[in-house]
Amino acid sequence: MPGMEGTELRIIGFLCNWCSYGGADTAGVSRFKQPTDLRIIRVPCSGRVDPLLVVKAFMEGADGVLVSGCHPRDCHYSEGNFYARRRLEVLKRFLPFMGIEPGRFEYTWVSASEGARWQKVVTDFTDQVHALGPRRNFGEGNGGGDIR
Amino acid sequence: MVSREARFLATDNIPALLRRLGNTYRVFAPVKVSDTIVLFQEFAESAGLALDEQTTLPPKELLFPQTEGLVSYRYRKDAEDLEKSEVQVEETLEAPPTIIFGVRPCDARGLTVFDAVFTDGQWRDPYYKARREATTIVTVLCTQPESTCFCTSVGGSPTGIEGSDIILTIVTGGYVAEPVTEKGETLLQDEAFTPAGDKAGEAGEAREKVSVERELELDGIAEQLLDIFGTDFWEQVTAKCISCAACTYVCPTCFCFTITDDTTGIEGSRIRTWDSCMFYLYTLEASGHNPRPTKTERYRNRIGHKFSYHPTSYEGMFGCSGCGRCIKVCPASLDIRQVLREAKAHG
Amino acid sequence: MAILDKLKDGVQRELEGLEFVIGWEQGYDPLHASPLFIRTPGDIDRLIWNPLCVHNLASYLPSLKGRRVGILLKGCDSRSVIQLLQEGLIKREEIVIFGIPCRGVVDLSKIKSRIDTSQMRAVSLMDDAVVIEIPQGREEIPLDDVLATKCLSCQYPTPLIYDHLAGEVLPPQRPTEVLYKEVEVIEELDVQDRLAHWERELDRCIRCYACRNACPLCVCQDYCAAESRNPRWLSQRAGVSEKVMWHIMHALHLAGRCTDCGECERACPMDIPIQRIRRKINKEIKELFGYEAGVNPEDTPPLYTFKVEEPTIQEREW
Amino acid sequence: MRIGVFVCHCGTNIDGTVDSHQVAEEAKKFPHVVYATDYLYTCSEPGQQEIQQAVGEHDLDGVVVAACSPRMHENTFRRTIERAGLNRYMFEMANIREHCSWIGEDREANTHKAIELVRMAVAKVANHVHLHPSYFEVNKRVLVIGAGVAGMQAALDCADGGLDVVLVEKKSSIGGRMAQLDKTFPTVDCSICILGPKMVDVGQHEKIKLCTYSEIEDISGYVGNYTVNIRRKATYVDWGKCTGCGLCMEKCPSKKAYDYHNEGIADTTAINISFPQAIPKKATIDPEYCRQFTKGKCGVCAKVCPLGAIDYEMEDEIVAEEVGAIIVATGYGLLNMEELGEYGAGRYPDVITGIQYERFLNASGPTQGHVVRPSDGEEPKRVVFISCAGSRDASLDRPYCSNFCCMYIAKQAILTRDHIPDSEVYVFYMDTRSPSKGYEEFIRRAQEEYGVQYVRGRVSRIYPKGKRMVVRGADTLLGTQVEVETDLVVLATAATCAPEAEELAEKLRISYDEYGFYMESHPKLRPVETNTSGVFLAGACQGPKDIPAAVGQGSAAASKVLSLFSKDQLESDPQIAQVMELRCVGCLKCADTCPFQAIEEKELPDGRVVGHVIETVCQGCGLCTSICPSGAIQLQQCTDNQLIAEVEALCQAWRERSSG
Repeated sequence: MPGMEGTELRIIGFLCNWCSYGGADTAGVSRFKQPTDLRIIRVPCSGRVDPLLVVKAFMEGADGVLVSGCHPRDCHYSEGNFYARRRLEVLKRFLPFMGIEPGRFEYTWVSASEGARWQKVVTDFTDQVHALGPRRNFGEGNGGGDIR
Repeated sequence: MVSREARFLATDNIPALLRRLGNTYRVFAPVKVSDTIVLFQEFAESAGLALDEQTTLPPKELLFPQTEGLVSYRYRKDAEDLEKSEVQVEETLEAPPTIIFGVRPCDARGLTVFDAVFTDGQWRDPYYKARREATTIVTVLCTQPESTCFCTSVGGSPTGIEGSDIILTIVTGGYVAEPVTEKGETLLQDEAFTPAGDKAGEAGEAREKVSVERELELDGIAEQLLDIFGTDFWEQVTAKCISCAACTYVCPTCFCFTITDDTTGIEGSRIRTWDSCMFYLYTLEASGHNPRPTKTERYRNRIGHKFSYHPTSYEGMFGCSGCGRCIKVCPASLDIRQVLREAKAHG
Repeated sequence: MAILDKLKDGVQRELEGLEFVIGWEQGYDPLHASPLFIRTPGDIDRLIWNPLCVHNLASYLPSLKGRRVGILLKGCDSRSVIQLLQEGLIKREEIVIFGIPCRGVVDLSKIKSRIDTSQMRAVSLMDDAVVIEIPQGREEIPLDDVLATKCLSCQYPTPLIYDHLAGEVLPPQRPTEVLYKEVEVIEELDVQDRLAHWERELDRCIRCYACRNACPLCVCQDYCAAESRNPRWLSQRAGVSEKVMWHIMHALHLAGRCTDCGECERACPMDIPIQRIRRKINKEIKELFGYEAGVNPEDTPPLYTFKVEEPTIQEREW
Repeated sequence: MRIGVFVCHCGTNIDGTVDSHQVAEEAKKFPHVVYATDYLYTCSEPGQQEIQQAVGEHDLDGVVVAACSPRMHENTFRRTIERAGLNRYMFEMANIREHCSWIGEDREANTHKAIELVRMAVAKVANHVHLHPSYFEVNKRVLVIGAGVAGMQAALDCADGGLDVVLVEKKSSIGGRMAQLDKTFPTVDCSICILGPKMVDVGQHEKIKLCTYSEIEDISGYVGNYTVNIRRKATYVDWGKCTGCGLCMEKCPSKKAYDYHNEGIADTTAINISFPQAIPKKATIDPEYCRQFTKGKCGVCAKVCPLGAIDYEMEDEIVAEEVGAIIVATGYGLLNMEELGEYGAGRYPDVITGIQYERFLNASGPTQGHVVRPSDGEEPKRVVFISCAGSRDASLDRPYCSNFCCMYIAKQAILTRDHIPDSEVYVFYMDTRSPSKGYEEFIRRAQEEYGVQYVRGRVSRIYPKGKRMVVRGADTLLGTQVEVETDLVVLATAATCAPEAEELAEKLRISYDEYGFYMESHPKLRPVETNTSGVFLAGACQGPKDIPAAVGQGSAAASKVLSLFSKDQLESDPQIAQVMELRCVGCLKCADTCPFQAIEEKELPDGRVVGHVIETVCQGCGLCTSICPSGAIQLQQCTDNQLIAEVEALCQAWRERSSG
């Protein structure tokens, strides 16, 4: 699809079934227009999102990864997003250390009723990733500088 | 062996030589990549050479890569009839002419273990064979043994020529180069090599002076290892082993591999990677049964293979060239020499 | 009585009720110690204690669950034991701990990066220096220059858990600030340079998994997810991203559990500075949850619990 | 695998901005796909038949439908393929409508995205395995939370259907909001007259166990087997002895207690029975006002009670109940009128709320149905009603309509004219909303028959002038400013979620919207179900609604429970975690973190300890899968390998795209 080349970036979203996936549905039902870059993977709970899935997505070449779950306290499984919040926060602080720009990974909470919020999250996150541009992955070309 | 007409290679001429050879060959030489790590890397003048240290990894990676694609494949569907599909298979062997410069005699000799298994015996491995044939090994003879060296105990020598195409002996101002094979002879035609003159004599004397004490007496080890196979010796001796694969991956003679098909979507490749007998997965069977469930069985196999089963199958040739890397890298400083000594003494 | 004598004495007295006691002995050269499994009183004489006793012997414990053993532990090593106890991976009643107040151990790669030790003849250990005799002469290196990085900021010189302590309790003597110095060097790089840095360092990885097998808290070992096909996180493909994936997997599985013992990096045959990856996560865990692994057996690792309100987590607003 | 891909046009819903045909054509190139087609409405009967037919003809063992959200039709299509003889879990949906065609206008980009979404779904199905449900026993008791008219209806229908019901009510009496009302619209019949008998039915029903003056402490378990801890708040009166004679109320010296039933327009005694028709008719002490509690001595009620029912030492009690399903009917709250500063609410005594006015109108209210001005007890001659007081007001973050205000204002306006024939009544409104049967006619009657003056416009300010109030606002129909001098202002304050609605939702693990109203499973098709299996909604807790709608939902929720309980065993969802015992290292981090305690230790014959999932307890959240370091515990249908396959398929598509 040559027309797409250069305009879309590679963004993956992991969304919990009960809140954020529903929120994305609500946004769709409301016809809230969004950038087309994002591809959504449905998981039951943000607690199901092993941080390694995010890392895997980056290692496979993603430019941005977004995780979205139920608001804290609203988890369909009571506690899943509480665990997710801790892990994803550690991940978010850690990825830049390995050379993945801050801003390429975000996690947030969107409920099934928040179609407008979902639209904003997608739009802002997509813009944010576009501002960073395509990501150079490990082993792709030469990155230049180093310590010493 | 071809005639051993000695030539002289001035140290100053080495960069120019390698640069020239680089036009026709891929040239690898030891490079210090960090304070403590020396690796064979594609020659680049800026990187400098580290000929006076043992490389962290032997050169086997260049002939038998840790990961190599054997074939790549792609399913092609018939657009008219999706039921029909054919597999397109493409061999991915690459074996360009290569020179490995600055190999140690033990590592060169290690290749002869590979040769015996992969090229000279009943089965031929086309990938290894093609690379081996395309590669010229330029060996620098040793002058000083390290505390971990034991090549002489396993039949080698710091000045040994087995597996090499050219040997270089350090003399004043450079090296005396002597061809071991036709391939080596060809290389010596380069203008960097000048007649050796009396340097040849100096080289001979230098070689005489080098010695590595033969600290192990391995006569009868093959039988002894079988004798003590079922004893508690192995559990005792492997208590400190942590069952990683560092020893096997740095070994110039370990050749075990595994093959996996790595498929994504409708395409993929069949890749061969080093495997290690020290891994649990190495012998894990699909049923869940594992004939070598603990490090004890695994380490016993490693020693047994190198010093009993391999020499039994290959005319007494040990699966070990005495380079000592396994001792150096072992996180628990498990010393294979000590294990062999104790094995001989056991019972 | 010197520490070593106290240790020998203690081991002598406890050995009968134990399958073995794990300590250290002289290794294949004067610079290398090696783990020692003392099974008989005759083995006790081989026991040594000096700054070359680098190995964290706690790494052996999880695989010995169900057996009664003794173990010699430095302050830092004891944190691994506490962490293992916390996670129920070992049983306290099965272990007799001989604690050692420790002033620091040597990082051999720091010595090797200073001098060529391949033909070394002798090593003598002074209070504040290591003297190494090599063919070229006698090299005296200040001990602080070659101590393991963890030792330079050690806050736990005395084991936090023991049955017998060989010597007096040693108060912490090192400043804490230096712990994250190497981490900060990387943090200060431009993000692209950080990528290049890890690309270069991790590309050297040969996937021998020594870092994993040496890690006292890698409980999966033979069942490691890095090598399985179900789940299949990594392939056998060559390429640095597979190696990076492994190292991140290892580090993330240790998040909130790593006691910074450094066995991973010490075991690495390629001298890849992987401890920094864990230390970075430790730093964030400390900042977020005020938590340090392996200090209190009653704690729960912070990623296995939560608070309804997380005062330290500033969530992104959209 | 032999996978079939079915791409839906959804009329033009998808095909309008996605080239569905091209998506199907591209799908043919994907691994394992042996059949792909597009269809106008895949969910229609012929559409489903086409899938069934293709399963047979092409010997499919996995199906992907690219259509709407799986939250919409996943179960529909699972049943479809089951009818065709496939295991129903060999199925995956690609959401190319809500997540694609409806949110982007670029047809090329959308088509491209749809192709990739299908590719991911195919990759996931290729990793699916057959799953089979297991069955578990159901506890056929139902908990109803809230005994307003919706909850009462639900409880009665369940009980009449033969179920044992536990009915929990926060207040001391059942009845809810409706018990406070005077008349109901549009029939103007007496509220308590129609509610009273129902309350009696509830109180006397042998299948209904009433727990009034009680709250939900916590809830654990899952559909068919919930355990509910109920906090029975201390009433300080032994209800086993209390006969509701009322003697204590007569003698109680503390007569200034807040009267909740009368919304504070009158006072009550510290020990009281909330209203004459209360069920159960039992006294309760309000310790905030009781002198025994505030001053430490009094004891009058204890002395006068002929049955010795008073117990000042009483404490809250936690009672556990085991139930199989839960109906939530917790109703609504009302906006605190002090938030409405421009109306002077809370500052001026003669600005009151609709529900307070209702108490004035009520014959059993404190004024026996005589409408009076709170400030001086005079009969008002002019009354102004203000609708949408806090509703439909974005500035108060409450943009929604409170649903029933227009109608009760009309009712109260009519009643005002009935009670005070010489009164004048004004209604300030934004729009009148009267869509149900007889409603529009009712408003017409208020205007035409009763001469109620409807002014279309917002009120900007209310201020006192002498003994009266001035209401200033705009008449947007005439385009003029209006000022009305009045004796009384009645605000139709916004309906809000019930107090503590969020906390209860968290205990129930159900979702709520940003206003605290509970989320139904589907706004149209599953209006009384929640996303938590076994928990149902009735009445205004889901959103403001009037009595007939609330009653309807009460019955609807009851019928859902009855149909759920029509089977002796329930099917458990097999999409749960499973331990690969060969891989498990027994660290039990999964068990330590499982929110449902669904994982236990298990010792294998060889002595190894591994984790074991209790099938019916596992809810399938997958927390364990992401915590297990060795990957030994995998959530079926969402395994690591399935998610990795999706990621890899997508990334491969991306790589192909960038390499041309």
